[in-house]
Amino acid sequence: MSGKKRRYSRWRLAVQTAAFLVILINPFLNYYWQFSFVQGWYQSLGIGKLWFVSPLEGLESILVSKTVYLPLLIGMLIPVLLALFLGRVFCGWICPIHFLSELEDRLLRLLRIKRRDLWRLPRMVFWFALIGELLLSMIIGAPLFVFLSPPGLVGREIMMAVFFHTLALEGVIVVLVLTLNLFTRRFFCRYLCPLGALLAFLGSKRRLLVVKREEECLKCGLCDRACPLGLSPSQGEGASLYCWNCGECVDACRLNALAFRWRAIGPRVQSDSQPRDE
Amino acid sequence: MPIGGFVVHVQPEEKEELLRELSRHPQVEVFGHDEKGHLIVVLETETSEEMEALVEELSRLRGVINFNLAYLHAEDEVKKIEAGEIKPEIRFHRLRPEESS
Amino acid sequence: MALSRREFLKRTAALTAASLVGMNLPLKVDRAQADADRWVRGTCRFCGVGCRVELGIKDGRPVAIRGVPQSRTNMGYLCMKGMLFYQLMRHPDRLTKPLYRESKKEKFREISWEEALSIAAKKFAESIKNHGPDSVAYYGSGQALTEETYLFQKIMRAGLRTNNVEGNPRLCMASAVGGYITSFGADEPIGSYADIEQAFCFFIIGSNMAEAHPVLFRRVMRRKLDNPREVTVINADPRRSPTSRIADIHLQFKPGTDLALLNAMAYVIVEEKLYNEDFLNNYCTFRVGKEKKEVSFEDYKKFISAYTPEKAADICGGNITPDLIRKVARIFATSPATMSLWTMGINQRIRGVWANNLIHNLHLLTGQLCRPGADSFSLTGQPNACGGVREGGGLCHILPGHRPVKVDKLRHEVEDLWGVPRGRIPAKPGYHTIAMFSAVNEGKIKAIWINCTSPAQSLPNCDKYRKGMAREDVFIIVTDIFPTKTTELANLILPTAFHFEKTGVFGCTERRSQLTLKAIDPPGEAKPEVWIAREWALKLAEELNDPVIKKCVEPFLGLEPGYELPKAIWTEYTQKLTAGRDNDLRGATYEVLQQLPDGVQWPAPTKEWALKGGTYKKFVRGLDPLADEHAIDEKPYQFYGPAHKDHKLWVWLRPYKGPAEEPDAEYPFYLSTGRVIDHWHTSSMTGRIKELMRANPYAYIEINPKDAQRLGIKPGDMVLVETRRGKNILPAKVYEGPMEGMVFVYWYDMAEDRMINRVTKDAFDPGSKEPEFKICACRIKRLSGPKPLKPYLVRL
Amino acid sequence: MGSLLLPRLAHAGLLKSPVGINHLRPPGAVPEEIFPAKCIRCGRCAEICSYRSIRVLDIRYGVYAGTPLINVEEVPCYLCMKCVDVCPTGTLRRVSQEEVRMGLAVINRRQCVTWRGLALCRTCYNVCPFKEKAIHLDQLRPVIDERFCTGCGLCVHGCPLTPKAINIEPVYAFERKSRDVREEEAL
Repeated sequence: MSGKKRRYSRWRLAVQTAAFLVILINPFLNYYWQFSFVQGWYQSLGIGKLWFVSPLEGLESILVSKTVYLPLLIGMLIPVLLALFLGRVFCGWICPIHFLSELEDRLLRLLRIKRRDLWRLPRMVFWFALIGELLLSMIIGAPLFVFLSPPGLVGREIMMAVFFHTLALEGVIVVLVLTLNLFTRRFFCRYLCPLGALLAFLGSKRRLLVVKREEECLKCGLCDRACPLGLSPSQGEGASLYCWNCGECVDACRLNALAFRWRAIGPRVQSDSQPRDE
Repeated sequence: MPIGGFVVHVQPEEKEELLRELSRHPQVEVFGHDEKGHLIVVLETETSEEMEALVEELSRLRGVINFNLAYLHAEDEVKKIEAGEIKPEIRFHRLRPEESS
Repeated sequence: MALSRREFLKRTAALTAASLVGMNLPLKVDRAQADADRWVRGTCRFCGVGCRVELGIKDGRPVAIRGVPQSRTNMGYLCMKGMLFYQLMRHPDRLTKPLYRESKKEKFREISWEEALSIAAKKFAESIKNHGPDSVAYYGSGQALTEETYLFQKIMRAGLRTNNVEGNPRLCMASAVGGYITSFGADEPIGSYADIEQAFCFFIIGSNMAEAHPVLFRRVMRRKLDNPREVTVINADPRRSPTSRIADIHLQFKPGTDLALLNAMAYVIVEEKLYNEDFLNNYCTFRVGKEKKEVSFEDYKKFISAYTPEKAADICGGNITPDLIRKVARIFATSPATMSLWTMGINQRIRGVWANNLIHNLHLLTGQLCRPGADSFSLTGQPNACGGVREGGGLCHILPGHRPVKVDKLRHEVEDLWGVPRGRIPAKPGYHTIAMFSAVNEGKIKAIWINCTSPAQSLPNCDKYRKGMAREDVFIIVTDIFPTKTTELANLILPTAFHFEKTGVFGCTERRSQLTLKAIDPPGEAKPEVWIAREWALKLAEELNDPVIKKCVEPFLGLEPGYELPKAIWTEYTQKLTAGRDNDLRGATYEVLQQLPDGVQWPAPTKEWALKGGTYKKFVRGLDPLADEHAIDEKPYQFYGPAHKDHKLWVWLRPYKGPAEEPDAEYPFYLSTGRVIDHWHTSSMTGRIKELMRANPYAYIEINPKDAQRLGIKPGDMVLVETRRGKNILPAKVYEGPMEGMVFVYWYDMAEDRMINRVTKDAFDPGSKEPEFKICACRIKRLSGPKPLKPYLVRL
Repeated sequence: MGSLLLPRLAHAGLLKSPVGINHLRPPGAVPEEIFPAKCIRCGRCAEICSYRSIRVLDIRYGVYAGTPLINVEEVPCYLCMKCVDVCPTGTLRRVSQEEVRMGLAVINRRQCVTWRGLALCRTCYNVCPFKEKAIHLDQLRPVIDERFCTGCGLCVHGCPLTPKAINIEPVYAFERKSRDVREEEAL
């Protein structure tokens, strides 16, 4: 049974690294070898004829420009389905910000710096961030998140560095987000990320959950401490909207009281649950 | 302060009289003329409205067939354009080949 | 001097207005003028037009070039090459030190001039001692000054006893030389540029003069546009070029079928009795074959009857119809004055001499010659191909003053004039260009001096010849101002002075010799070629222990190389070698040339005549002093050309001959090459002018839209061009230029992948030995979508 | 940064569009009015551009940060048409090469050496991908035909003069939405 320990975090790190390498290596491939099979980063990624578009960016573009473009909807399809079935797995397993934050975590651990979640805000802030951002975008007439989104900025900075040998100023935002981590783990991801909020909203009826088996639990609280989002899996928050299914708590539990489970009863996932403006 | 270069077509037989007439205007300088009845005239005025009025006035002189603007320099405006303060409106029709000489 | 800003604006306004009605105002608004301390006059060194330019110097640095409106050649107009070449004089890539390497695998190291000249002399001497005089060679250029070519060939012929003196004009002008000599008995055009303003029909064939001779083309265009109804422009070219845009009639025929077209035009002229009977009776004979047998007009009629317009239209393809040929022939024959203009499209052909003859034939039949505006006018490619190489003895078969080497009397004349023993110059002509580099391939030539040209890029099928040049047992000396494809294969690189850094004469297309004065010092240790040649000859004399070599340069010893030395060489050449020849330049001394910024057109036997500008039209009594001198009868025209003892012009019976390599199933396209206005030849110079390189960073392949569509080639796609000799990969430009079934590539690009002469064919005209650059068969294939390409220049 | 928070002031000039003379949107771009709204700044056009013509703007351009722009003076557009194929949002519409209207080339006849009669230069004519259509020669002087000019900027890039005698004016960028755009959007 001990072999099972830490399995998810290793897997996750592998996936995150791979996902990060895509956006790290790709500009080099494009720039130096003109190999342009893959383009873009996690705002929109094109792999050959297959396109992915981040749901929030797509939604913003549609709302702000008040036009609909079919390929855009098709590009959003796979990420939306992923969120519908698996919840915020993009955040937990792919997002380069989370990846960098994890690296930061490891570095801090190495330096033996301990920290607590200093600032805690009401969870509701998360939803206001999403609504506020969408409203603001519509008022300004420009999709706000798309040029200030930390996950997108990581990709853009890499591209700028490779293609134009310079960095864009707005990269400071990434640094800011990572700095906030020092005070509260994943402060941005927890409270401010509108993309996370949208994915969480989409994943409200998701199939994949972290479920606690009461009979095995010793209430040791290890899982609660492990959760980067400050949730309490011990209280069953692994099944809440906010959980991004990273599996950290599953790994942390020594008694296998926590586990990923497919939602047993046929979930009422509405097939027509298109992203809506709340 | 606009400066305008004009080609003035005049009836050749009236040319001499016109040249005398034009030399009386302080804002007008005649740079050249030929036997076909072309005068090359440069006008310099305080404002473009004044320039227009002057052209109107001169066009009515005896013997003048027409007054064609060939070159206009509006100094203040150009300075602003150079400084990037205003963007000049583009007049494409000026560049159609059939209108170019 | 300085204008107030207000005054400047008013003048600009007035000038702009005046330009609209074509009025000239005596005003100047030239800001560049105020920026230079002084202006030095000279000739532009890009192309054979011979534009007069002035170089602006400020604080000892070249800062601008401008045209001079009073000029007789260019009327003040320049092209961008000419306008910007001052940038090259202080270019960081300039070669400034002699560079040497024993083996071609090694890196170059800097050496002193003393050492460099010793090595150069030693290698040539060794080669002569071990393998005989014909194991050394000089390969010069139509861009070298006349003084340089003259001195080098004198040292080679009289000093080293070899006729291996060639030059790149073999690649561009040789067929025109052959054509003029066989048809008119004398090299070089009869008329001048001034005929353009008096012509009524321009027959431009095989020339994109809008790109290659832009400033001259402007004169043609002005003539046409000022008299749109009276003047007709006919352009015959397989490719639609900027030249054909002003043409009333564009004859588009399959590459290499021009001989049929020209013969068919002659057929129409004969059939419809459009010929000038008086002119034919008085001045012409008909000739055929190698033995130049004289035949009758009837024989000619019989011969020409095979070339009906119907048959020719069949051969020519394109848009040629029998009616079109008839129409063009009628215009040609009946216009008040017809001027033919042609360049490489005619010359660079397997039968270039014949093609030249056939153009001359049309003029002879119709008598469109010697009158104002009527001329058969070949355009030169290089600034000094006429003056230096054709007149100065820069080809293997001719001595200075249009003297064939073979003729004992003339050869001995030269030997006597030089004061060397008779028999010093061998009777046998040396290797012509292709033979010379074949000999390099075979190892027959052990040491070669390449001056001011880059055969590694400019020879057809150049890979073949580059192999030979890369041989370790061939010692190559290159004199140039920049690294080129050829310096890559050199053992010894000698840095030379550039234009305006030395004094000398260029002779342009219209027999005009113009002097360019030294304005600034060359950078670093670069030296004028005349100095290099003289010093080298002295070392050779020591090495070979041969006082005759020293004798060759004796008149020039100790002279200052910036002005005195070229002057002494020019004086010897003109006063001694051109005396009594058809290119008599005795009147065109340095003093006269300095007095006349537009130079002198030969024949100019006396100073008085030269001061009038020389001869505008050859062979016409009253206009040409030699026509009076050599007159044999009372007729107004006297064709005293040295090659025709009968004082007649010869109409040649030349059959149709297609190109050496025609497209077939395997290689279905015609490949043709040419120049773009912004680059000069191998772009070793123009490539270093950032403005020009930015405009044309790399060569591309022009494809007809129909072919492109068929092959799925889109603009910018990378295209593989393949011939039997090699392949190139070039970006595509799809446009209505080349006709269907033909592709066109510019040859200036130095990048290995885009160097089109790696695939062109090295078949050559048996008469003129000029290779057929213009036509070969190729196939093309789309390789990939657009790729960003980098401009490439050879650097050290 | 302050300007970021000012809603809808783009048209009042506070949020100035980066599009200007020789600074153009890539081929097929929707009008500048909705460009920043539609573009999701994914950078795929910039990554696929093998000529590096497309630059990505940074935050100094306010709400235009992250949008693609071509400065034709530096690197012109070679009309390879790859970028329009990868745009996920339709901000760059899929147009064919000859339908591209990035702007319109305008020759400054007072600057051009050929028009001033100082020299014969026809670089702009030679480098034009639609040579003889978009730029033709009238008495050896270049003349633009607005019907065919794509505004790719090869002429500007090639122009040997400083300042340039030929420039691209982004005339189409500020047009109201044309009918065909609406049609396409209605989809």
